[in-house]
Amino acid sequence: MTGNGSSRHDKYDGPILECKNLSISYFTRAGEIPAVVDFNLTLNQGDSVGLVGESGCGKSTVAMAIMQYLGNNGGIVGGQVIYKGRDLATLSEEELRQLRGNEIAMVYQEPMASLNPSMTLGRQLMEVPLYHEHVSEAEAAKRARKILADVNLPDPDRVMSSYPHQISGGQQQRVVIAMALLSNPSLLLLDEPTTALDVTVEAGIVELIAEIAKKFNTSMIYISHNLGLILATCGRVNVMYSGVVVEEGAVDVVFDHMRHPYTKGLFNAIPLPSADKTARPLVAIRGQLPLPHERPAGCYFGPRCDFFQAGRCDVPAHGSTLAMSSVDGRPGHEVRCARWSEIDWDAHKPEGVSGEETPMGDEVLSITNMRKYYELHDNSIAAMIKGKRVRYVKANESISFVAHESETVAIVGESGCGKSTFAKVLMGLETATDGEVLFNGDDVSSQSVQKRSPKQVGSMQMVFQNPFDTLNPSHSVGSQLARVIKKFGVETDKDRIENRVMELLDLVKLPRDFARRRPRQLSGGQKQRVGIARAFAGNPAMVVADEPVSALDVSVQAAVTGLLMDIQREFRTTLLFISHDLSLVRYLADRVVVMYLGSIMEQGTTDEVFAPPYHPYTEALLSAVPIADTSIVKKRIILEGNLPSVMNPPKGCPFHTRCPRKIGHICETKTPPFAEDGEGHIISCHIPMDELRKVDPVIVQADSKSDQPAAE
Amino acid sequence: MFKSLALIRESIVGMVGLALILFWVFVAVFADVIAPFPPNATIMPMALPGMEGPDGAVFWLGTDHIGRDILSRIIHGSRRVLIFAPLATFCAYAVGIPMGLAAGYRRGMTDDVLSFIGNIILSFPVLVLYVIIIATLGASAINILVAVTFASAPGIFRIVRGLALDLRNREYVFAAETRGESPWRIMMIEILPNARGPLIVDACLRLGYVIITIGVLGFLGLGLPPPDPDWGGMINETRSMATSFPHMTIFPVIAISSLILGFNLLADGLREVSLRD
Amino acid sequence: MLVFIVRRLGTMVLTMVVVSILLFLLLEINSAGVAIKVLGPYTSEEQRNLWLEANGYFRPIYIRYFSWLGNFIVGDFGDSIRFKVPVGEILWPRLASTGILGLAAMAVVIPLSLILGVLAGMREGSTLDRVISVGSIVTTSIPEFASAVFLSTIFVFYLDILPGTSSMSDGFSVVQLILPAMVLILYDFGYVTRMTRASMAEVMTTHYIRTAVLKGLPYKTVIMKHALRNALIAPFTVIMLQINWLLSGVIVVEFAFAYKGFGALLLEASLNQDLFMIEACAMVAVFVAVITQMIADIGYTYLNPRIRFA
Amino acid sequence: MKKVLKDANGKRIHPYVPELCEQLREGKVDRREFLRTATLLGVSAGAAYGMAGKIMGTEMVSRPAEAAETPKMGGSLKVSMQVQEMTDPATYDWTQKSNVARHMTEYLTFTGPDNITRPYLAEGWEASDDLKTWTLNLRKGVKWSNGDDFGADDVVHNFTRWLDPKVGSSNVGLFASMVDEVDTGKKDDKGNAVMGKRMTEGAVEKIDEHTVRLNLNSALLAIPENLYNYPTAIVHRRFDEEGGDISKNPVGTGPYMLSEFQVGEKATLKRRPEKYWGDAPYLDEIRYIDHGEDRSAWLAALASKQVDALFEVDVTQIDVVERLPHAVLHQAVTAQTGVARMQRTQAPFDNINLRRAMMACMDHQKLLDLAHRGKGAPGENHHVAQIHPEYAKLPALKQDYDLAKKLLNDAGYSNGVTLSVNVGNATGAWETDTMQALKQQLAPSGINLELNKMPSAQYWEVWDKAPFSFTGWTHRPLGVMVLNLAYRSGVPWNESAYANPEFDKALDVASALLDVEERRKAMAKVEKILQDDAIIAQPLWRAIFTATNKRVKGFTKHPTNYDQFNKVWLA
Repeated sequence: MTGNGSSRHDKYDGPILECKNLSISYFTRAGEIPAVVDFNLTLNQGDSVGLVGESGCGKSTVAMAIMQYLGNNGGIVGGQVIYKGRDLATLSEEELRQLRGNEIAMVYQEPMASLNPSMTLGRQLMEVPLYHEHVSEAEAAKRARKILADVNLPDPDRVMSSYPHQISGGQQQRVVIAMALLSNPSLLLLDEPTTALDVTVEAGIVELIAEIAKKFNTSMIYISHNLGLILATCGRVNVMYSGVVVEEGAVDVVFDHMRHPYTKGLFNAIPLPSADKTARPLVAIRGQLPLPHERPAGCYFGPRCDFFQAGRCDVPAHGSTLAMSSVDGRPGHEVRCARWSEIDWDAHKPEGVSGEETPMGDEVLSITNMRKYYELHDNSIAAMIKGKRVRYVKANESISFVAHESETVAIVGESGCGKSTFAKVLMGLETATDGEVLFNGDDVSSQSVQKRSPKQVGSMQMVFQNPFDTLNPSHSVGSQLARVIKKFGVETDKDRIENRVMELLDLVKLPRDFARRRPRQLSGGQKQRVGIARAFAGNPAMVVADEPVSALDVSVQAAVTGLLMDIQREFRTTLLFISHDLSLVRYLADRVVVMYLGSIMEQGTTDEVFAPPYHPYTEALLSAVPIADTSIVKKRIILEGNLPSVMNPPKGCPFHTRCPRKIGHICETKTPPFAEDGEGHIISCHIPMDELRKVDPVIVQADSKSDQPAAE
Repeated sequence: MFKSLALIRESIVGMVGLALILFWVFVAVFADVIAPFPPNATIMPMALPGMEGPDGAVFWLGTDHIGRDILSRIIHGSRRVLIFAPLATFCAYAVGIPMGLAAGYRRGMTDDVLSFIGNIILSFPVLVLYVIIIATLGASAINILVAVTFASAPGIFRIVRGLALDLRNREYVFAAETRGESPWRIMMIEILPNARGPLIVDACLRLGYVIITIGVLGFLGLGLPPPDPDWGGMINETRSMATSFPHMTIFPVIAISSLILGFNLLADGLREVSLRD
Repeated sequence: MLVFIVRRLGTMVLTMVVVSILLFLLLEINSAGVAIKVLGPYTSEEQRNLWLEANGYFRPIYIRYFSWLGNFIVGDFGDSIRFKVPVGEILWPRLASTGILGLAAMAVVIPLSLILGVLAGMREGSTLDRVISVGSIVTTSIPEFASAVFLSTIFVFYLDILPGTSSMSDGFSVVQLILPAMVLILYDFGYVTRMTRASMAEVMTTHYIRTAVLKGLPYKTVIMKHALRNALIAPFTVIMLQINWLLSGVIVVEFAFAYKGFGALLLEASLNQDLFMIEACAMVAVFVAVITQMIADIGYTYLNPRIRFA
Repeated sequence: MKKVLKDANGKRIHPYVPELCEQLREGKVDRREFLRTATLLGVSAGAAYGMAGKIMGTEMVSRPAEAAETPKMGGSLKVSMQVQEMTDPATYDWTQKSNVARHMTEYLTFTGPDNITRPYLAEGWEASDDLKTWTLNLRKGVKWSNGDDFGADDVVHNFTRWLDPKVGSSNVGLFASMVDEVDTGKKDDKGNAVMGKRMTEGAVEKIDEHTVRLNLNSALLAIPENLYNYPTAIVHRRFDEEGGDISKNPVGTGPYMLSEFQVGEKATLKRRPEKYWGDAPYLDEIRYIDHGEDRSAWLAALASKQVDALFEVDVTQIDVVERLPHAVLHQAVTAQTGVARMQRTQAPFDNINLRRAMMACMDHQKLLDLAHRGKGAPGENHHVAQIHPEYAKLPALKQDYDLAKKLLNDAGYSNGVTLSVNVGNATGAWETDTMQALKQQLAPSGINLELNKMPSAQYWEVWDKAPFSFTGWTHRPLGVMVLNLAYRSGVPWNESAYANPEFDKALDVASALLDVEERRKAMAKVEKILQDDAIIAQPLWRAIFTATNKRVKGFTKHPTNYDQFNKVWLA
């Protein structure tokens, strides 16, 4: 890692990277589409800058422009990218090649896709020194092995000879990071490096990146949509909106004293620990992100801004938009707003989607010892010889909990925890292997959906995760809603069905003429609203929402979440909210069920679960969630190892392979008991409850900070 | 479907293909009006292109060995090919789509059995299959239809199965399942319409192959029964004279190649625009 | 891997058995028809019955099937009706001839179409790409029978530089191979080219190619080491399956150029109702197809580590 | 008591011969007919040519053409023709098979391209007056290729095996008058006795080592012609004992011997080194090369000089041949034809008005011009060709659509009718072309002819069962031969299921008449009955073609596509 690599760093002491008035456009059949406008950035040695913004704001484009890799139809139309004093646009292809991967390296969003599937990882790593420093094969292999150890990958030799698909997603991302670090670059670009990963894995990667920054003194640009991650990794932040930076500055300054209404809006929309669904509800940003060629003149955020003033905000002052202006007294804090100095943030109390707390009603759902095993037929010869052709996959093991009318129960867990199987059993797409699922008093555990009455089916419906997938692109919104109404026997008459469709659209606050639209004419949030309307078409007693907002942008998330809760409140519906996002769960759930590898680890009211005593897994999960609040201090717990396969789960406690608090042999052999801490708060762990109670809370408000993150 | 057809304007290649096809469709529709002679009338053997017939009418592309006007035969032949190829392709789809949907959506035994059957048929080289079918059953129009259906359906089955395997995991399918829709409805209403893009491209390519196949069968003397003009048959009937009277062979060859080219280009254009958006 | 191959072999055997049953039912269920075909239409009922009895056709159908299958497995396909010699004597040399023709065609098609496909797919949308794409569409749009007629008219009758038939009656002759191979190449290369192009173009847009470029690898290395290997997986399968298509094309080409190969044999056997020859040819054709499919599958698995190590 | 006539060599002459001479003198028969009939009755070709010469006052040369050039010895003649299996000459069903064998195994007689049958392995023959007893005098000094002498035993053995049902020879039909129908002692499924054909006791008699007598059950004029029919090549007396496969164990009396044989690919015949009983042939080698079934490929082989001669050239290809600078086209006038025959037993063809309506639409000359490029002769719907000696000219047929419509109306098809005819193209694509031309001629009357084209093998499966088919018939030297084969009640090849006692009687009369003029009169009646019953629409008589390289000399196209290369040489 030393050698000629670091000597390179010493020669130059100006800024590593400067972007000056950078404008990037894509050229399509529809004409020029400006992706990024007037982008400025200065990055000094060892600095780490975050680029944050919602999808389509142009943050990845900036990274690609720095790499001078914009594809056939993209190009820099104005400004410069200057790396160590050299304008990258003037470099030849060969000079660029020598920079790429050597001095400027990049880590990508999807590690699996970023690695060549048909080449061993060792070879892919070795290519970097082989082509940049022309070292021998043996030397290249040596360096590759060393860097793998540096990124905390166990057994580097095995990784070297593996193909990408043979290692887990987290390990893949470590390899990609290792590859980027191999040549000891001066500049590291990280483009959403953890978005595709589970939250506990993400925590490990984030920690690794922070370590690297310290260890190699590498300058970093960290791109993310997640404000919490930026806080955890960066010194400075650029908030982007629709192709422009709207606010920039040191992270804690911007997070604590934001001046741009958009930045403010973002923070109001995310479920920080301080948010509360009744007292301090989330506030959505109204409207939608404008398409690049439909941006308004002046402030691009203008039409969505509560402080918009005609004649001031819609007058272009700098190109087609506004200029950046420095916030007084805070050097380096700049904001692109015409009225930043006039806004009185204390006086501004945005209307959140709130409502009164509704009392819980009767038990709607009661699950006792539900189990779902899948038979797996092993057709291998060995299995045939042994006669063990059928194996069982325990997708759900001893699930027991209840849900009441008007209650929100959250089911939390990472991938493979059995949430989806559980939902399928509830909906009747699978039948339970064992146990009881009482819904409105009827045992539906072995009743497939075909055997349920339309009323039964209609009274338990689902909201799905992926807005692009939730509606059938071939049919109009209206016809899809009408079908549900007809199917559940809510209405039979044609006109009344149509009426009901309109009512549903009203319910989810969509214009009535959306009935005639096709799904592709709708934005993601609008599609999710239709999805919610569809779930509520049969006046359900219970709605299962499977990650309903996780694929949406932050500002839209708040609106959809609010809507869902509103409707729930109105109809006193039971909401089963499946999510991996603990912040959101904390915000809206009444009760929480934490699952891991098909089993329930912990359940209780939200307050119980988020406070000690914790199950060790809950504790790690809480620690892993990035929180965009400078006043929060978290305990750092990084889980080791990979998530075990569901096909081959560990014996005893499913969590023992990764548990930082494992107490010994018993964890590996015996299934832990359900220990109760107060009524309904159940923890499945061998550690005595008294021990668990002694654990400190994971998340604490630092005393030095004000408890209102946005106030000044 | 209409969206991609409208988008075809964006692709030059696709537009050329569409133009070629529309040209032949036009010719086929108005064959009675534009053909100068009845297609089977034996008038004047071996006339060269441009020669005048007995009543002063011109054989623009000449006549064949038994005196039929080549141009009129090509014009009327377009009818046959444009009725037969799409009909045969349609039959193949009518068989392949339900099978593919059932296999891809239901999976399990249904899939195993259908896939096995499909693989067996697919393991026959296509023309071998045709030749055996036609030689065993005889070369009637209906048998060619049966042969094309039989030979093409497994290919369509595979594509539809693949698409259904993918589409069945979409949440709207899941949504339909959770409201207790019948499998049949899910396959036909929820899955099939969303598979149409790739299927339209495939249909264009397949039409090209079917036209070639019908041509090859005609060439091998196993084609549609005479005397109604069939392009492949025309080539077969006259190719022994191609060296002395190239006009008898070259014009049908141009006709069949241009139509196949049309379908291939259209398929390419459709794929191009569908990838773009 | 071994398990995979064994399982594929099992499927193959099962396929062959089902095909054999179908063929047997299709062609031999009517034993009176068999006698007519073997002895000719001019024979008397008495002669046919004598023959049927002598050849065990009065046994129950399943016994007939199993004895037929048994003979088949040991390579006894019966005697050709048309040639009056054991089918194998005709079939194997013909299959070898077709193998030579197919190899000759493939020896050109594979390198040509891979190179053109890679060149086109490497820079999608470039002029070179457009020329190659349109060119390959045009050549695949000209049916083999059409190009056979024209190539022979030009090279045999007008230019008189190539032999008009390829019967190889005086021993193997490369010159006689040119025309039939040319027709096959002309039709087939376009298809493989387009497949390769599509595969290459797709690979070029993948993130790992972006990774390779941004790793600072020379363009040549990106193409040769990263893109090609992945881009050639799909064409490999296509080429193996193309052998199935080739067999179809071979029928036309062998018929048109009097090439003494398997395709012409099969066609003539069908046209002449040479029953046992049809059965043997069909079984061999399916066998070849199934074998190539198996090789394609195994090769695909080998080329694709994602499946190899799954 | 008739006087026994003898010729100059003391050989018995058939009593009809002097009368024949008289008719020639009076101009009632022409030279060709005289030669043909005289040779048929046992007069040697030389003697017959001599008689005719004397009568007509001109010296006749039996071998015309190219006499000016001196033949060259040696060389290899390459012929494009399908090389099919050729195990047993008695079971040959394709001319191609016999062509490979023809220069190796020989026939008792020899019919030249001029349609005249000459002595060959039989030096001469005598027929009894009632045409029921035929005495064959075999040539002496002929040696088999294995060194044995050729003799009566060989001939007797051949007849015996031809007529043995186990051999499966089509000669059983040819020599039906030497066969009895017997009970085989077996029962079929329904319990009826299975009848079989067995050679009549004493039908073949060995008189001495070189004389064989045939004793027929009924009169048969065409015995010598039949003995040159392609499945009647004479094999060695131990043929069956020695394997019964001529391609594996070639033994013959001919000048050439099979040296290489690959079925479906090629066959090579090499000249035998031993002295041949006849004139020594010129060629060292004859090579047959199989170019499949595609005639375009055959021609391509000739064009690129891969072969010197072709089996046959399609009528559509004659222009191509003419364009080839090194090729020459050969034509033969034949009685090859095709008939669109209808089965009177099956509706709607049981309606004679319908059948006649169809005939009324035909313009035979135009059909010939369109479908066969005018090469050949117009048909007359009675299957007797102008080149047959017994041909009687009937009043010309006229196209008459008014009549056709009237007949159709009478038949109950005033609104027209659609008929479907099977076409197998067994003798070439001209069959389809002819039916397409016929379709055009039928259309104005309201008859819509549909063509049901099928592969020839399939066609032969139904050829004698289908109600309406177009069947190609090959050349036969006598008109009565084909009428006896195809139109007599109950004969196996009666594809039209024609059964008319009046016709049978008239045909009996004609078949037993030796007097050409008498026979021609009798034939007029036969032809008329056939024409009036309208069971066959016979569009045309075909000329057939082949092409050779110009260096092939002494070649004449035989009307039955028989290859006769004994006098062929290469320049």
